[in-house]
Amino acid sequence: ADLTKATLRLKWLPQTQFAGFYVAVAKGYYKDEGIDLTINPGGPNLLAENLVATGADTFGLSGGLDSVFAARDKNLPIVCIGVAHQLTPFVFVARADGPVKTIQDFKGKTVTTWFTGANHVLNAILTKNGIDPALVTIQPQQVSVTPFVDGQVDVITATRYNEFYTIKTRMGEEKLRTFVAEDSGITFPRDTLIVSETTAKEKPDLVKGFLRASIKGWKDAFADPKGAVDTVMALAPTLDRAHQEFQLAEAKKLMVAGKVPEKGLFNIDMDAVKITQDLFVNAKVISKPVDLAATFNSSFLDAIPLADRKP
Amino acid sequence: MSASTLSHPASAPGGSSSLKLLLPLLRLLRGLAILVAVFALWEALVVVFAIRPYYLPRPSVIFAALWQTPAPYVQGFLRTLTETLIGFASGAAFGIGIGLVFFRLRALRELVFPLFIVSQTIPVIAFGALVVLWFGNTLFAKAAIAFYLTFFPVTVNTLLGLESVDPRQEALLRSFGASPRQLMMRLQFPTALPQIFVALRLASSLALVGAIVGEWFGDTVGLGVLLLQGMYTENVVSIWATLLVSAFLGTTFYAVVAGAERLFVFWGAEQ
Amino acid sequence: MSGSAPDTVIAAPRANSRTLQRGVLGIVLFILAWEGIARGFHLPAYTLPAVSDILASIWTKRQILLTAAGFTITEAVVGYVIGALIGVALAVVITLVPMTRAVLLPAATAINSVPVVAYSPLILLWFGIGMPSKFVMVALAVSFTVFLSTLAGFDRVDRRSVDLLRSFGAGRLAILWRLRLPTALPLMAAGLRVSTVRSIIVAIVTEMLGAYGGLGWVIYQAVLQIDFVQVWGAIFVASAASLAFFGLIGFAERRIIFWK
Amino acid sequence: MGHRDQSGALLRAASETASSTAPAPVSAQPPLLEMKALSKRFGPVTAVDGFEAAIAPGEFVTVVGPSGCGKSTLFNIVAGLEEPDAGSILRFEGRSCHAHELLGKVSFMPQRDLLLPWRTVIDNAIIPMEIEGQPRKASRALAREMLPEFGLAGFGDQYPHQLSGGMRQRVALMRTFMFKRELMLLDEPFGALDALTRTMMQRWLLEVWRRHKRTILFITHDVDEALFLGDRVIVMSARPGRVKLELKVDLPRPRHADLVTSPEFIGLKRIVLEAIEEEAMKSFLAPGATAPQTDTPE
Amino acid sequence: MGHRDQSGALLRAASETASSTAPAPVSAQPPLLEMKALSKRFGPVTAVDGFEAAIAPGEFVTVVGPSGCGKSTLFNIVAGLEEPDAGSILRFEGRSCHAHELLGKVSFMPQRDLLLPWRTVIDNAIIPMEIEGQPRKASRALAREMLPEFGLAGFGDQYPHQLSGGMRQRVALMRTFMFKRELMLLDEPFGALDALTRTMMQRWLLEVWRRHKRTILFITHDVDEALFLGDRVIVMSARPGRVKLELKVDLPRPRHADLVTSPEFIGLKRIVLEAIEEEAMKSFLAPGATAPQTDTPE
Ligand SMILES: Nc1ncnc2c1ncn2[C@@H]1O[C@H](COP(=O)(O)OP(=O)(O)OP(=O)(O)O)[C@@H](O)[C@H]1O
Ligand SMILES: Nc1ncnc2c1ncn2[C@@H]1O[C@H](COP(=O)(O)OP(=O)(O)OP(=O)(O)O)[C@@H](O)[C@H]1O
Ligand SMILES: Cc1ncc(C[n+]2csc(CCO)c2C)c(N)n1
Ligand SMILES: [Mg+2]
Ligand SMILES: [Mg+2]
Repeated sequence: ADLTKATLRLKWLPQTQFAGFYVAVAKGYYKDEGIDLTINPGGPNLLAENLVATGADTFGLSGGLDSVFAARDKNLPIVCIGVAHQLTPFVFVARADGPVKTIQDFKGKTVTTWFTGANHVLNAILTKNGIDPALVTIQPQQVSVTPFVDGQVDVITATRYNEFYTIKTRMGEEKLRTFVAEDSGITFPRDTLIVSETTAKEKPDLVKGFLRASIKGWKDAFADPKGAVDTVMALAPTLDRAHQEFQLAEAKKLMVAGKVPEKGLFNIDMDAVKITQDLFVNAKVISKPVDLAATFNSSFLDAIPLADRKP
Repeated sequence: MSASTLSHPASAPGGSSSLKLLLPLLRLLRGLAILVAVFALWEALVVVFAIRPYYLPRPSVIFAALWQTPAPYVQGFLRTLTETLIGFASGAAFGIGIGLVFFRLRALRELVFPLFIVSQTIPVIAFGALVVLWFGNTLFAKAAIAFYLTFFPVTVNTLLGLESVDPRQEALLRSFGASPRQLMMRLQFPTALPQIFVALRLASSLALVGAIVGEWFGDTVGLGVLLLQGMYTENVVSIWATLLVSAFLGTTFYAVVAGAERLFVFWGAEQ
Repeated sequence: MSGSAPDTVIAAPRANSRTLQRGVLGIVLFILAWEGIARGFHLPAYTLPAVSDILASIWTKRQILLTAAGFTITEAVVGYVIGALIGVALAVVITLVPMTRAVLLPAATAINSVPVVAYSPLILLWFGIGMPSKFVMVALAVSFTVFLSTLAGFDRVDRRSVDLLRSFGAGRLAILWRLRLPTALPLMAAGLRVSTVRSIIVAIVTEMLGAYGGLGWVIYQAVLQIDFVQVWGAIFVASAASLAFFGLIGFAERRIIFWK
Repeated sequence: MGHRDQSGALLRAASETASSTAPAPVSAQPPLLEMKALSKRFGPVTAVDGFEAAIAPGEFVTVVGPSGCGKSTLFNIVAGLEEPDAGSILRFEGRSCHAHELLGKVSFMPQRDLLLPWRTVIDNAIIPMEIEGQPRKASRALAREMLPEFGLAGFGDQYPHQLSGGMRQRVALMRTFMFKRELMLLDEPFGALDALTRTMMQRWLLEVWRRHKRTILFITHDVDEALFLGDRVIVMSARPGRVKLELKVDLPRPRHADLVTSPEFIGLKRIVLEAIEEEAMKSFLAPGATAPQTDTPE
Repeated sequence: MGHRDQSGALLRAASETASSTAPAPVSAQPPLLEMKALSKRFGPVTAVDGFEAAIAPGEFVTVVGPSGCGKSTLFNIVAGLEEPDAGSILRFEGRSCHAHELLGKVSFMPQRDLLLPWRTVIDNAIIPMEIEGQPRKASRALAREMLPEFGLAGFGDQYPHQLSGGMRQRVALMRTFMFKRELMLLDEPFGALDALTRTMMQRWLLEVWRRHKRTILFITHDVDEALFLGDRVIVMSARPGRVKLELKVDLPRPRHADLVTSPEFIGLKRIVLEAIEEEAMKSFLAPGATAPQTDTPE
């Protein structure tokens, strides 16, 4: 067969957060589409947008709307062709028996978060609730959740699929209180699929084939989570199985949320996109609104029959 | 002289051949015994003081993890070793080569050397994307970083070594009518060899650092990957397991280079 | 064992004026070529920004960069001092109590053969992402280099000189202070000199894995915000800081070790 | 050449040995140092075996012997740096003693000058006093006074690398003299000097010795030197070192430069040379692996 | 001791100098090497100034002079390593020539043995032949044959650090002899040896010279050595070096060990010592900054 070589750059190392792609490779779905796909993991100092824009990688599962906006703002020629996580993938966690019972209680407390986009969500939530972010001690968050477990930190940011699991297993879920962005009317979709403008223009069939195979992979992963975990753990055997099973379940929740049941996986919800853009413009993270039409391109998804895309 | 004999027990007089064979074996056994003792002490400390595993896991747990899933560690070891070797070999070759060139072309050296120095102040990790861009997502990308960290000390010491040639020795060979090439092969290079090996020993550690850091730029196999995985999943046991494997790799590689040094520089560095 | 000392010397900047001129010329040529390539091929910033843009960005972001540099330099210097003290102290202990050598030296060699970066996950887990983890990482990187070079220096002492002082009735401490320490200074200085650049790099690398500030943090943030001019700016500042630190120690070395 | 004026004492000493009478060796006095059945093994190597000698106070005794015969070992024992083997007898100032009890009691000058490069001439000279715990200021003042006598006037604040080999050797000697002990051990102090500088230094040493009145035990390889300096010459056998010949040098003091070509001197030289000849032959062809390599500077 | 059998030639040479007649210096023959008005400045330092000498084929000429008087400089010029200043005249084998034309034409042995530590005795000895481009195997075989003569039998595959100082010096000499050139320059070949080993080496050198019939120019600091070895002694003045005294040594050959205590020898020694005395005084007190520090090994 005459396969087209292509690579997918992930935002991080192998884990079930990306299970669908690995399953699709394992089951040969990309090959079926004529694509010889290599999955390249991310790293602490790599940005998928950069690698896709320069042509080092064909596809990217990048940080999220935050990184897509930042890239477009810096004139990186990338296009978002799909969004995986329809909801804000992280929550803010406090102790159930602690002093923080409501958003209002954030005032004067120590909150740690990632300064890679999550901080803007936090600011927006605070502002929405009439709190001046300056009154909250906001600090960069470290990898380890131990400071929170040990009570040195009042509120911690946690992805639903990673840190939350760690905290939960160390403290017990009942000991935790979570704050969700959507409760304040904010949505921050993440895990975006991107290609370069060139690829979008010159190889639309490649993109379509990639999406088709990826969706198939994800649907298989949802249908057979144990098998999907096996596939991923074969690549990264040092991972914790229970954690990975939990992660896949959480990823599924995030991926099938919002309008996905009607519009299919990887749906780009332009309403959520606009909310997020406003958030960034207000926070002066991007200098000006970007050209949304040029940045988000649903045509590749739309070319796939809706029935195939529905979870 | 006396210093060189001290650091090169191989050249010391005395000792029957069977004893010579037995001695390294005994030393190895002693090392192993110390190692076992250290792990036992560690285990005891963790148990007695009830140290939480997030801070310090018990060595038995670490070894159990290594035993249960050896594949990633073995593969990681091999991959990182390969990258280290490629980077080290190319860095050493380039370092020595450019050292020779600089020795001959002083103007070039004065022009370029400061740039070399500046280049060594750059933390490579900042340029993950550039490395991937230039060298792709291949083994060679990691080897390139190992190379970058390796060549510089080798260049510096090659130069230092070449310049430490006794001018009287050079005069002697010239009085025999030696050509520049003969001078290089018969005098200058051998004289520089001890210094070069000092750098190679240092470079053996640096090459490993380069390979591990290189693996942070999007890779699936390698000790660096395992470290990163362990760090971000707070898998302290895995971090320790990887650390021990790295220590084994580092120590072995260093020992091999040091062994090669004893073999090739049997006469020691005469100061 | 003593051979593991870093005899490698990033050549101490002891240049005459012509060497200096050539060096400056080399750097200028390099910068011009860089500028020319970046401008000539219209390279995008994410591939290679022009030097002029980087310098301009350093100027506009000077406040951020200065603060960050202060952060990183503090971490590097404090860690450096702690590491150097530990390194020298260990060497002194081994020299004064020879019994400890059989344990301390192999242990140090083993710990040292693990790349420092491999410790970073643990150190960050243990000490958090604040300055203490950077102090520890830098101290770790510096102490072994200094330890091994100091010990090699102590061991390099001429046995006959030791005997001479002994014949005057000198004890171990007097011999250490009057003879071993000064003898070891050149090697110690070489170790201290290479450690300068390493200390700043280790601080930056650790910052990239988690920090509240500093050049590494700035670089990390800038990468994620796709601000590559900023990345380069921070690198330039880091380079300058490294060279300054290196130069400072080299200067002090030439002042102190005048007899070489 | 321009320093003639600065080093009057030295020049005087060098051009003609001073004219006052030298201290005569008084063998009747009880010996200052006595060695009997002195032996020392290093593993399989027996360096010294049954060495016997007695040194009277104020005597200048020179020791010659082939390379590796144990001369330095002997000195190391007397300086207290090394213990002799069991059965050896060592008596100092009439009392039997262990070697280590002699640490700090004997003024020792090793084969090389061993100056500390980071210390000035003065500060090198006062090391022994510093170690004795004497106040630095007073020691420095004392050392400064002694500079002219040692031909070092004006060089007190120089560093060793700024000095010639002969001057360095004089600094080392000055250091030895500043460690005021009855017995001085000089191990080939002029071995590293060229032959001409060496003869100058010999004449000068005699002059200094005359004025300071110490007991000197002096190792050399040079027969001329041994005879020119000593009241008595001890010739050692090849390893294991023991006394092969003891020769009284009854040449008049002060000794002048032309003594070495006088018939009496030549007569003595012939005796010593003969004794040495066979010993030298013994060790001449031994491979380096067992011979000491003191002649190859590291 | 156990090596007696291995080095018969050397032992013979050392115990009694061989008995065949030595080549008489033939002054009538045209000189092999001629130097006239030879001068050499190094910046402000004039090392050699108007040196004049002629060396006949087969002659053994020794050169003495105070440290730093330019002896090594002279040798460097004759070895072709350094050009003399303009106006100097250098004639070799009857033809006037530039110094660099002498590169590879003169067999040169520098002050230190300068053995390459990574080469065995044999391989050190064959360096000159290797550089000439001769096949290694043949050279090695030749060198191996010469070992006994140089007292190195059985040591061919040892490395320099396994040898004693005397043996190293013999290897260096052997290397010089293997570079078969009419003229040999020996720059203080025995300077680093102790006095006893030294006298052995002197007698042995005479024996080797007798058999190999080369022309030798030999630098030394030691007057005894100069007289014992040479057909003629050239005494140089203190810097700037020129000829202070030329003395024919008409002592019979072969020369025996007891020659040095013979009245004829003493007579000649007195002459040379006198000539040297004032020259030595001139350079004795110069500070190290200007004096060469060849006596302080690095
Ligand atoms: N610490 C030691 N360990 C082992 N062997 C030693 C030691 N010190 C001396 N020897 C051996 O003892 C012998 C005598 O050595 P010593 O240095 O006393 O000789 P020496 O007469 O001073 O020689 P030289 O004239 O060359 O200075 C030599 O064979 C030497 O190798
Ligand atoms: N390459 C050089 N550059 C500058 N000065 C030099 C050089 N070579 C020799 N000299 C100077 O020339 C003078 C004569 O030196 P030379 O080595 O010839 O003396 P020498 O007679 O061989 O001394 P020694 O007996 O100590 O070996 C000395 O003052 C020395 O410092
Ligand atoms: C929004 C968001 N920001 C940071 C992290 C934490 N994190 C997980 S992996 C990694 C390194 C590479 O980005 C980091 C910082 C997260 N989970 N989600
Ligand atoms: Mg000795
Ligand atoms: Mg000379």
